[in-house]
Amino acid sequence: MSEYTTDELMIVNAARQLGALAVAGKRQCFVGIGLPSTAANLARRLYPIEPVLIYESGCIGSKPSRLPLSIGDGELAETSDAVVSVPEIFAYWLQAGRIDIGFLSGAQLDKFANINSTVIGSYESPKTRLPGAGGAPEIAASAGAVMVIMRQSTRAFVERCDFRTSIGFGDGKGDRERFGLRGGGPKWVITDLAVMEPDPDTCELVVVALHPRITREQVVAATGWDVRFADEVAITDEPTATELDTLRALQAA
Amino acid sequence: MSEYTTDELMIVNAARQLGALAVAGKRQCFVGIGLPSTAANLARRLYPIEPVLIYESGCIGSKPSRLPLSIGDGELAETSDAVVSVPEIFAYWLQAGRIDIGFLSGAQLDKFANINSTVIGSYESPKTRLPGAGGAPEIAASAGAVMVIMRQSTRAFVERCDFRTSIGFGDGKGDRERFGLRGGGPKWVITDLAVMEPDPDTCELVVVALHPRITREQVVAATGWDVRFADEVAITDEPTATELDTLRALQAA
Amino acid sequence: MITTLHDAVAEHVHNGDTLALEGFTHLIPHAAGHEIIRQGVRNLHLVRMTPDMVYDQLIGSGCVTKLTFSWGGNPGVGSLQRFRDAVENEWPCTLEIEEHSHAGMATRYAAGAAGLPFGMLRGYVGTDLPKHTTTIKTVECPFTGEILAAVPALNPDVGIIHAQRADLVGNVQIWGLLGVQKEAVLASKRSIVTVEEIVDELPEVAGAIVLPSWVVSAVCHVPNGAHPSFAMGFSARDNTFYKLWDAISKDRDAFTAWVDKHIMGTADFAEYCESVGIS
Amino acid sequence: MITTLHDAVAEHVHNGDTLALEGFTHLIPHAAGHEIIRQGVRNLHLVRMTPDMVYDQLIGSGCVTKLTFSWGGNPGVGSLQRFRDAVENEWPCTLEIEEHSHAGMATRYAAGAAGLPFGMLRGYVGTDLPKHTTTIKTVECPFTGEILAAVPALNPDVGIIHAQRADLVGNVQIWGLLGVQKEAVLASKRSIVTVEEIVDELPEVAGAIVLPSWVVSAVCHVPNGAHPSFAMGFSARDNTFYKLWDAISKDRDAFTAWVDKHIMGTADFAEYCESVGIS
Repeated sequence: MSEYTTDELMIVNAARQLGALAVAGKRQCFVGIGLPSTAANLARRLYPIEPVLIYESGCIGSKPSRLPLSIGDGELAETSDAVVSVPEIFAYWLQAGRIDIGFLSGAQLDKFANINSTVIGSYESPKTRLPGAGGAPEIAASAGAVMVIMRQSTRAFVERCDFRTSIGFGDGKGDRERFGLRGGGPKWVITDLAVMEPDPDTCELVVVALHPRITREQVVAATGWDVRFADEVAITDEPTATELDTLRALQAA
Repeated sequence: MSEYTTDELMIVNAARQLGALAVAGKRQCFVGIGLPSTAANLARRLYPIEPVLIYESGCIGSKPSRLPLSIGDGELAETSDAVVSVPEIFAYWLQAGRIDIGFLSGAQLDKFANINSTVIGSYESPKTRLPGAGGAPEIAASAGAVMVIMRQSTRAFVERCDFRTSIGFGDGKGDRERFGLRGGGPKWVITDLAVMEPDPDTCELVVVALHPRITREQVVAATGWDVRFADEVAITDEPTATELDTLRALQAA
Repeated sequence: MITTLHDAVAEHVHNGDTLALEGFTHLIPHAAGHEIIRQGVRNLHLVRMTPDMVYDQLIGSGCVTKLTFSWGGNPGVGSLQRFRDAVENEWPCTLEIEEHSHAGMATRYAAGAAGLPFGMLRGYVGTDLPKHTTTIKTVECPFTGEILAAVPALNPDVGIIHAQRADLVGNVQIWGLLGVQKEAVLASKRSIVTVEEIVDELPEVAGAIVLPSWVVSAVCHVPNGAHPSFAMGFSARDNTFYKLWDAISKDRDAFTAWVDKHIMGTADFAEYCESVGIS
Repeated sequence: MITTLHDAVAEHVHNGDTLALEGFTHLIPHAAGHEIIRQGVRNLHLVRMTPDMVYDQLIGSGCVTKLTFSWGGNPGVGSLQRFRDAVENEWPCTLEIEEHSHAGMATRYAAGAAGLPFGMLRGYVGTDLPKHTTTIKTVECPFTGEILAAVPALNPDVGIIHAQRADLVGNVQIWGLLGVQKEAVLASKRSIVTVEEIVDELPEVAGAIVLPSWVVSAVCHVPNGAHPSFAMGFSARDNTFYKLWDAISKDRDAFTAWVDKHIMGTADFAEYCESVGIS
């Protein structure tokens, strides 16, 4: 077993999930830049059926040979099946319900999987002004399912987000239905310590798997709410040499 | 003076008006197929500043070398500055108010320059079912000004249209304003006998010019309402040899 | 994905469906329309901005009970005779019509493609259309108070178009006049695309758009499948045939004889082409 | 029509104007932004989906009193330091913000381009944005009763973009990632386009759109005018410069010194390029 970082562990586990979804016919993945883009491009290289990468810059079916620094890198447009305008990608493709998986990250995530990427502190006089919503609110609302990838810490995993930029399950079960949202909402939260999924009864995020050699205490210590564990908590597989080599080659390119 | 048909006379006079408008900076002309397209393409060939031809098929700035039989002839797309989708041509170009001149024809025209291209007789059990609205209602509503070209007869020039497909001045002065229409409405009606314009006080169409050797009696006999004449009725210039030769070459191409 | 037109129609087109065979003078899916007539599909609700010859054929063949449209004619020639006969004389059956303007229809397709329940436009005001068409309402701007026309989204059961090319995966490439075809496919629950050719990989073409394979239900290789309409880069519009159609369609018996011989009497579009003598 | 960037900005950009310098990572009109700083324009309301380095420069230079946006960061690098300093510490002046999502901003531009007073989308529901942004309301579908988000049209005084090419008449050709630039130009009362090259006639390019000269107010020949953004076919994104900007912009004095030297201290974009050492 080779050495690896917790980021690599997180990215590999997200890629595995995307790969499994692609094989199950859930291929269209709307990806943000950074960790989601890295994991999605890793999945494209590892699995027999590739996810179809869709970027908010209007790229549909991108097959970049190297990781883009921004969602607008030329590489994305040059390797896409189709390039459309930004109004079109949101109206005809995301809003119309053509996206299977919305792949997001953020600065804060709360126990109902709501995401904050707007401000830390109050909106009027923020402690930290973050970039803002971007495409996230409508991805979270309209994608068939949402996967979140975030490094776990008490600062990031909070009882309630300072600002609700993108809705997960709102204040709990039933809110998405009340709001008339068409997308299925968050199904997987993949961190550098564990994998969380919403409890079917409450929609609160619970730990369903731990990464190798991670203890429950570490997860509790890194979570800002009184985090619960599923009755059966799995241990994720060690990253394989192929997964790690492919990821490193991708990041080196 | 060479021989010419009344259709040629009508087309030449419409082209002259478009040419004058282009010189005055009113260049963007949304043209229907048939007489409008013929006159607009003639104007392109005769005047120093060409009208910009825009077709509802999405062609912007078409410069066809021969007259298209349909608004979708390949020639139009191949010679355009830009080709856009049909939803875009109506939303971003016509509705947004980028068209100076809407150039229309129809089966019936009434004294307030409303146009019927839907049915003769009642809508429920029509005597004659016509093709229908097409792009005309929004051209008539949104174009900066509208020019109508139609052969004059009591069947075509009626007191009130059987069906109001495209609005001119509705039931008279003030209706366009009441309806909140942004376009200026009909300014010129060019027929095979005369030229009519709306009376500034009533918006009723009145004869402002007669074609050479056409009598007032002929116009009255070919008009389905009690048509009025302007205080000063001009006589249109004879078609020149250049105008006729260019038109015939265009139609022969 | 890539299949025969016969199988695509048999699988995706059913009695009572709402169909949009779109094409704006360019790329009109005539071959697909013929196959629908051949398979004897009935009670169709046809949707199209510019119903022309192929809709005339479907209507005259008794496949259609409702038509939603904005301009029904033979472009550059005149009337649509079978359409007129159905509306004026209910032959071969009653044809319900839902009539809009081009701008309204384009807005309806765009709303359907965007997953919105309705679309809005500056239109219809002062015309008689709203008196007869119940799918024209109004909506008020919550910011300015302006009143705009509102029309419901179009979401046909099947969207059918003709395109220049597809690759082996089923990605579809279209160029030239695009009309409202992209919206028609994206707004429909299922879609069939006939193409001039199927290639290993789509070459770059100026002005071309691509519909990814995953928004298309079936791709069928039908060369010249738009005839007498055309496919830029492959064929020219057969204006003579459009003029000819006026004579054929004017008379019920002549029309029926033509359909029996050239459509019902042929197995597929290739045979049809031989039968009517087009290469 | 075709003029210098100096004259275009002097003629079309005025104190208190609402400006949209659009570009979605690709084709960002940096040179135009620098010229606006050079000419000391003030009290601007800037609009943009993705305000990045050039908006950071305009904000830090004190040109801006309001920003309407949906994502303000340094793509792939992190925060927009001058933007943050303005919001968090009101330096160099108070910055009013109007915040939307990308989908909402794109809808607002499209409504503006289409001459509609507002646009609608399935958006914002369940988020805190409507609590703080007064330009998010709702509209009810007159057919289904569904409630949708409504946002007002954007119609800036000036739309400014960078494109690959223009011809001698001023027709503008753009390809690659198109972002929302077409809508930004069509929605604006006036528009300025900087281009990589001006040619006699526009060659055909796959994926290219053309903006006719008559919807553009001014075309200016500014090679590499998007740097450190890029123009597909002419340049690559200068990712190093974006990372460098983080360091320069973190410190107020370092930022001011940089602007004084490289923007205020240069006569035009060509001199700027020499000054910062880019070819």
